[in-house]
Amino acid sequence: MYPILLPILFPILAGLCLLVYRKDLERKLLTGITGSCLVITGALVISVLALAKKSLILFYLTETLPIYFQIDEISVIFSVLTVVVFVCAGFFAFAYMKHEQKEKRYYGFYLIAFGVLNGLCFAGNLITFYLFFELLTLSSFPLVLHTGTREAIMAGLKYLFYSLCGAYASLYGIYFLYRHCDTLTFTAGGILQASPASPDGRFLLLVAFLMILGFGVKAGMFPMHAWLPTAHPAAPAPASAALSAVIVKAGVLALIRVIYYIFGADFLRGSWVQTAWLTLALVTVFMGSMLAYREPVLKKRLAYSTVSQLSYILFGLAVMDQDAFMGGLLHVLAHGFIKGTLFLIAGAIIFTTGKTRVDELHGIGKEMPLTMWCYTIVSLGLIGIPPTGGFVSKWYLAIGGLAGDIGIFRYIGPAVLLISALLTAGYLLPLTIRGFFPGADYDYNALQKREPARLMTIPILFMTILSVLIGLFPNIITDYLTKFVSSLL
Amino acid sequence: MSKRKPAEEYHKTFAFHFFSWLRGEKDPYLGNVEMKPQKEYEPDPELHLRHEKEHDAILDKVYDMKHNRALGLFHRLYQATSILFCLFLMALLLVTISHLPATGAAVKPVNNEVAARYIESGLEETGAVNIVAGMILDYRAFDTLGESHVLFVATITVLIMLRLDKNKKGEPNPLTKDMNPNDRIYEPKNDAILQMVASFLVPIIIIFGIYIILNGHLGPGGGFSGGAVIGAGLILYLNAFGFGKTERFFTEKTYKWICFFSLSFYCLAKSYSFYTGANHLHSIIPKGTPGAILSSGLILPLNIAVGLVVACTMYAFYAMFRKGGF
Amino acid sequence: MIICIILLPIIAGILVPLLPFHKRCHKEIFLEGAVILNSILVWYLLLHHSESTFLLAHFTGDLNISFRVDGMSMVFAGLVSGLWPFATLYAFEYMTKEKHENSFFLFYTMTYGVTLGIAFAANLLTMYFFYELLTLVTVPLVMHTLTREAVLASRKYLYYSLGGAAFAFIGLIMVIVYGNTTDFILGGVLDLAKIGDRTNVLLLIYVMAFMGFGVKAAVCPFNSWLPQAGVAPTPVTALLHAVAVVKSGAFAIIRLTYYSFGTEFLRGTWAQTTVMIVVMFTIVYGCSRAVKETHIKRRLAYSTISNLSYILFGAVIMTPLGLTGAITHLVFHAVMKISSFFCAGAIMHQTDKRYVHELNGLGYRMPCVFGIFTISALALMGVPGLAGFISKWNLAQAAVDSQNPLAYGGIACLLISALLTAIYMLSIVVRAFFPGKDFDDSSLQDAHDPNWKMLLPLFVFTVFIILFGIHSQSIVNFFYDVAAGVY
Amino acid sequence: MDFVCNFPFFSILISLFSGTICSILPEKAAKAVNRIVIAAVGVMSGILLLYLLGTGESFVYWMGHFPAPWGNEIRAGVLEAGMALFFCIIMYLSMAGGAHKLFDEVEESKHNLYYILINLLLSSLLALVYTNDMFTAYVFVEINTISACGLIMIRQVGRTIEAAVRYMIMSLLGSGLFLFGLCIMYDLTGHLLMSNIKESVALLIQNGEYQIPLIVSVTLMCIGLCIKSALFPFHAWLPDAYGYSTVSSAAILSSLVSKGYIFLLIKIIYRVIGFDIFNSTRIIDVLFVFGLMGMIFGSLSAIKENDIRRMIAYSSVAQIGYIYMGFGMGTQAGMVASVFHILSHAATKSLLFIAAIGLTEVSGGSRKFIDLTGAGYRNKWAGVAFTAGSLSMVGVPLFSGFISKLLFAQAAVQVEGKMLATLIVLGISTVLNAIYFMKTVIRIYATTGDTSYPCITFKDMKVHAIVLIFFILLNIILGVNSQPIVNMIEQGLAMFA
Amino acid sequence: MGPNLWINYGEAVAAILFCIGFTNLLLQTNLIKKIIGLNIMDSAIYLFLAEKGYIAGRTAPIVTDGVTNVEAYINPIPSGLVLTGIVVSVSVSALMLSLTIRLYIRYHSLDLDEIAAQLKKEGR
Repeated sequence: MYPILLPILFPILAGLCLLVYRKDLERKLLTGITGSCLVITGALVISVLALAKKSLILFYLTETLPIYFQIDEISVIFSVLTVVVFVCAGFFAFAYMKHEQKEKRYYGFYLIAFGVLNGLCFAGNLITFYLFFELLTLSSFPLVLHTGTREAIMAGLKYLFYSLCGAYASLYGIYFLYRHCDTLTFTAGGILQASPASPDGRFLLLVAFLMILGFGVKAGMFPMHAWLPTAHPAAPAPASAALSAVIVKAGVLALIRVIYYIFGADFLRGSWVQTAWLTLALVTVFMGSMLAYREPVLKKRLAYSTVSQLSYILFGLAVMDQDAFMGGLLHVLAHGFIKGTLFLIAGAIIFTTGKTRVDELHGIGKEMPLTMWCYTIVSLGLIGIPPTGGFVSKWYLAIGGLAGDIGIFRYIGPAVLLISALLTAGYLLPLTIRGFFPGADYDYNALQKREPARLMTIPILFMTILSVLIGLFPNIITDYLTKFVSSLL
Repeated sequence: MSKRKPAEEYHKTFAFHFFSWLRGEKDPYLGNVEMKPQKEYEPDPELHLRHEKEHDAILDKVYDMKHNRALGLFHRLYQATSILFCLFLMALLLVTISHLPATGAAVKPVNNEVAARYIESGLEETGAVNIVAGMILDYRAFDTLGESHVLFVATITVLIMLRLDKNKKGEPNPLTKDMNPNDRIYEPKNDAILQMVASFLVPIIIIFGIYIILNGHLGPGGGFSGGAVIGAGLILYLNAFGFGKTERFFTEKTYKWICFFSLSFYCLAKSYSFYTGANHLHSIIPKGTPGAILSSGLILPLNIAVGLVVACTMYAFYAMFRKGGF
Repeated sequence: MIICIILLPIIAGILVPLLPFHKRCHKEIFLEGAVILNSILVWYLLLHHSESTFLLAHFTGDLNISFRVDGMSMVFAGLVSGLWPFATLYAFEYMTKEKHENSFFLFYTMTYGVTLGIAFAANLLTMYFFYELLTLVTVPLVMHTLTREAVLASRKYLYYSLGGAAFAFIGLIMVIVYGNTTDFILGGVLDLAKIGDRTNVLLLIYVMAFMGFGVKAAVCPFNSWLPQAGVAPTPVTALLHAVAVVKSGAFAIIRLTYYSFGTEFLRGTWAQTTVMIVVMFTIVYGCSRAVKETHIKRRLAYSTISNLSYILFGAVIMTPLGLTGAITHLVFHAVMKISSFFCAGAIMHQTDKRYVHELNGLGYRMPCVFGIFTISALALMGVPGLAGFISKWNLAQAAVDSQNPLAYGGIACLLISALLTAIYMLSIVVRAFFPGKDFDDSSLQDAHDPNWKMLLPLFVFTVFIILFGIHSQSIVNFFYDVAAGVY
Repeated sequence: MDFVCNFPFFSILISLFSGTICSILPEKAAKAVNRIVIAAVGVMSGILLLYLLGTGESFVYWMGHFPAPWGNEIRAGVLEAGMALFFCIIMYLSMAGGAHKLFDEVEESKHNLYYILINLLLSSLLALVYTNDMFTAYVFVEINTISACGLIMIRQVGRTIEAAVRYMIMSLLGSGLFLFGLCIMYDLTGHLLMSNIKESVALLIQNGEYQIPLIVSVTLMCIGLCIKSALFPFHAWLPDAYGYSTVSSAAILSSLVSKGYIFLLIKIIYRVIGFDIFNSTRIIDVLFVFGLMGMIFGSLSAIKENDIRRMIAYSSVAQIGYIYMGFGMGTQAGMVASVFHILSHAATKSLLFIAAIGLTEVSGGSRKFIDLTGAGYRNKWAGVAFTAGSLSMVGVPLFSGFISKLLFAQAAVQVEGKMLATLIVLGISTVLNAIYFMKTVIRIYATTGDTSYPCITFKDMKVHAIVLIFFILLNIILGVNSQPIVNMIEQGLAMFA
Repeated sequence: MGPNLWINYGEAVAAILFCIGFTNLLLQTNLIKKIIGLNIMDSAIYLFLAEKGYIAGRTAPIVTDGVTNVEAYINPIPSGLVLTGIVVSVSVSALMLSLTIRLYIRYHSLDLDEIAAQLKKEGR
């Protein structure tokens, strides 16, 4: 009767059952159950997306606060990304998690997070969105601290508290928005009635900034980015992949929802908030790249990269221009697939070799050629070399940045993006170089093929292909999006 | 990010902390979130005891008069303020006095109808020639009743303080142990000159006292003064002849009964007169002829009673001070 | 009727040591019966109350002891009477490990009556009277274990409470002198004609009285008694120091602010600013102390301090909405905090562990308790869908609505506190469920969930936490009516 | 004139006379006489009170055959009779409650002397209450002082003697000042009877004559009585005197003797100087300030004390501060509050002293707090009584202390300039009271602790326990049924005018 | 200063004496000296009262020759007060002396401070 709830509730309930069930399951059974759950959920999501009736009021929290779901284009993009990454990473995990304890707990929370993410994508008003945003934090932090080492637990807590901090900052905004809007339902173009010049409006600008900061935490924006580089290396690789590819995107989704669906771009355009946001985004872009460039540990390097790349998206959002927004959305997908792949590859490397630092990985390309080829391809994508997805999204971002009505940032923005792309090359390609060209002193006799298990390579391969496909056929997506982007801006 | 500094020093710099935060390695607040076990609060049972002992020690120190300089200083300060206060009081009193009615003037508030009536009709209303005696024993007799009881209660307190009683088992009072043995020579020396003069003077003194008492309503004198004179005579006798002699006619019992009867008489007599006065009844006590010995109603008996009490009391005071008993 | 309700628990309490109970279960049945009976009576009264005031006795002048049922008392009495039977049930099981049961139940049951007395008090004097009485009957409970720590705690409790009452007393005097009556009338009883130009003095006195009653509600400079009082047996800490006693402090402040001084008089004055700053500070202070505290019950006590100030924050906004928010949090927090306290008590009762760092891995051994604890923790944090979110929402809406810039800051305090709540509550949960890689749980073999007497209250409270979180409209509407003076 | 009107005179006389009689009686008979006299006086005062409430008018009684300006007079109104009744009740209970301790602490052969002192003290108190003559008042003040000194020192240990000396010195300073003030007053007015002095004073004020001496005289009398009643800076003698004397003495001293002086001061204020004239001087401000300071410093000293009896004694200093604060307000309401506090404090303080003795007895005779740990379990009645007394002192409703606090606060609100100071100090003082009394209460219930001390049951100390119950009842009556008493006080003060 | 200071020299002396006595009673630590101070103080008051009663050129209030005219005698009331006062003072002195004796027997000192110090030592 409420089909829209199915992709949300099914994985959550499945995950809860896994958690509550006290006895240990046999590993095969466990992975079988989890895998089928993942697939079923994916199917459910797709079928729900195809549904005719796309909104549902579940019940009312208070008199005027409904729990409300609706599906629009943004939901589609994000839920597709979610499904792909979660299913891939999930299958990858079946191989990867062999060497971890308490798999059942991992899968349980993984499923819950999946469901919650679906809920987040389908959320139709700010309260529902906030509900799932909190739940997302709560269900994903066990993934981070799963390994149970002290660093992992600390990282998990750090993730938790940073996220909650952000969530509460935005809750502050929600309180005020509720008073100044009739409803909190997401409506393209915004629902705020106040003008930015009025006293209320000026305060609302402050509120908007707070919310940007708050949701920006999830998206790893500058002042509150520090949880990302801590959480990623500590989490198991599939969890990192999901985290970096999808969960941090929840922050992006949140910002899109709040800025474009509640405040409305017009409200913020040209205000100090936009300037500040742009500044922060660009600072983060540059800083993330620099830090990644200096970082020897592979997963941490990727984490910094995530910080940087996410702010590409935020930059695109902050420009408030159609092209830039489009670029941002494309980058959501491209970065999602690419970064997911990269983390999975890093996981595969750690799983097979046990090495974490880049400088230890001499000749890895000889040992795991398929994996490293994938690595090289997606790296190029992230750098923005055509014909990969990264190129298209960065193109749009740059175009938008240059065209946008953003004063001096019109020049600074693209410049920073370019420099950062250069740095991206600088931190991603050395592994390729080292891996394939280990140098003269590499002992070829000791070389042995160590290609990881199929459960690992297939998801990697799948996502690599996807990332390339986006670059090859961006029109499908842009066509799909153009109309509704113009309705937003 | 300066590499010029050695690592340890660099670790202390702000830059290091900033960059380590930037890298997400360290967090100023969250680093402490994971609880370290705190020290369990263990109430020390001895602690309180010790505190109280320390408290006592401090008190000891405080009350160590000779060595406590702060206390000495306080003392001096206290004295200085007291002297200032007294000087202030003196000045205040002098100013006050300078505003009081002039001494010796005939017209001033004091010389009002009250004094006038005492003088003008005192003789006929009380029958006493001595207006003062009439006043204190008739007009304002209640004061005098109280006054004699002041004396009585003072004797009682002196008795409490100084009387050395044996306890039930007949052991001497533990307080005697405190006494310096030399103080216990109660008996005076047999001083011939003293005895001689005393045997000559004591009767005269006592007779003089009796005279004063009996003439209280006629001239200067009265129960208190006469009693004091008799008491002086008794004390002289005691000093000359010692406790042994006086005990033959004056013991505690004597004292007790004399006091009892005198005071009872005083009380009852005055009660009668108060009662009749207040209820506007006629007092049956005759006033007599003014100027005669047997006159002025109750004044003479009262004077006698008071005189007895005072004489005994005076003697009792002396005996108590001297020996702690009769 | 009201008298009967107030006296019944007191008499039942006194009977406990006097009646010869052969078996423990007889005593349990007797007490539980008395408490449930009383609760039923209370609810009956609440549903069939009349407007009239019941006069018990005259003091000097026109001061009297009298009782009445109005909106606020319905809320408070309903809350207390709803929780008490469960808490008593819990106490039976908990007290099996403690000594001097009789004296415990004597005072514990008496407290019920006294708390109801506060709830039903019709005027300030009556409330003050029961307020002092409450202090007195609860001191033996704090002192119950008779350890040195308990003695110190109860001493502090007494000093603070009585001292606070002394200042509240001054407020009482002001109302007597400058008010038309001491009865509680929504909107205040002060007579502006009598006040004349003494507004500032009156405001000062209000602040003093606020702080005086605030002692029970653990407002900042006077809050240190509450964590210390955590030495008492858990039923006491849970019911009294999370609900009955501290809430009666908040209740008294609401009475003082809304029903005696009147919000018209106070709103927008420096007094409001002062108390609001104090309350905001307490909100943050309590939480940050809770974060640093490692003793579970003390940590919860600090959390209570902070949460009580939520209530007060709602109260000092001084609008009907604010009062609604305050009442909502008063009720919801009671359920949430009593639930988390009972969990802590269950942990202590079952394992004798009382520090956070000892809880590693217990979540798997006592899944029910820790599951419920997690839910109450999430509720306290204000996760949507649970009770805490609703009350915070109401408070924040009231603050936003009041157009008072300071209140905006107050919302920020609420959220900072929510974050800190997350830190101190979730770190317990994380420890319990994620003990770390090398954790050896062989030492926990004996630990297991407690029996039904302890679990039943927990489950009931959890149901209510979720119920309030999901469907709060009707009850919040009722609170709104109370705040608007409908009842 | 009704026969009842003789009762004030009778009560003074029989108590005075019984003192004389006791001097020849053996101990037991003296005790019986003492009790009978107190009871009889109490009954008479009660009847008188009823009579006066019936007539609603005070009366004067000639002591002798001469009317007002010439002869002595006593005067009885509602307040006087009520006070006398109350004094008798307290005295009877204190005597009964402390009787058993008397045997331990006083030499056996001096017991009858003790009863003499008590009788004379009673008579002097009655005389102070009833007197209408300033000089009579002075004489009986002296009796009061001396017998109080006797009560202190009858337990002949070093401390009590020293305390008695200090008490005497301060008292004598007080009497000296009082007498000097009295002499100046006499010089200005030419009268010694209160009503006549009042007329003259009114006349003097009207004519503007002798203003300075008048004020100085009033000041001296006030200071004298303040010193005697141990107002704050003059309280140095008090803790030792109350702390070490035998318990009946301490109870009587704290609750009655100082109250006698205070009552005399009230009489002087109303009957000699006139309430309005007194209030127009600055003396009330001084009294007010000293009262407030007494409230604070007395309590602070009590907090520091670790001896239960001395703590209670210091608390008296604070409570006397309350009373003077009430005077200092300069309003009728303040005065009513003060008078009520005299009653309430008397009832409470004697209760505390008697209860404290019950507690120390079961703690090996030690009065240190550390030994009193758990004493409340060993002697239940004393523990309960002490708790009740403490609660009353702290001002918990139901007990008398609450009402007096209420009255004080209500009175304070009517005085513009002094309101805030009063209220704040009242609050602080309550906090301080709470600190030291509750510390003690918690202490006596702290642990079951050291069982080496014996437990005492009701049977062992019947009289003591019954006395304590009566005291608690008295406190509760004052606390619950205060309205008639307050009315009575108001009526009595109205009769003074 | 009022007009009558020099006329009232007797009273002035009494006041000065009173203060001397007062100071002695307050400040002397020696008990005997204290008692002497007390007596000085009392005597000052008697002097004061005597001065009050005096009227220039009149005789003592003892009726001589049946003359009961106000003009003849001084005011009798102060004399009566003095009489009472003396008795009180005697009683008090006796009491104080007895206390002094008792203290001296016990502590062999007349210095109140020293006694206090000994007491504190003994008490604690």
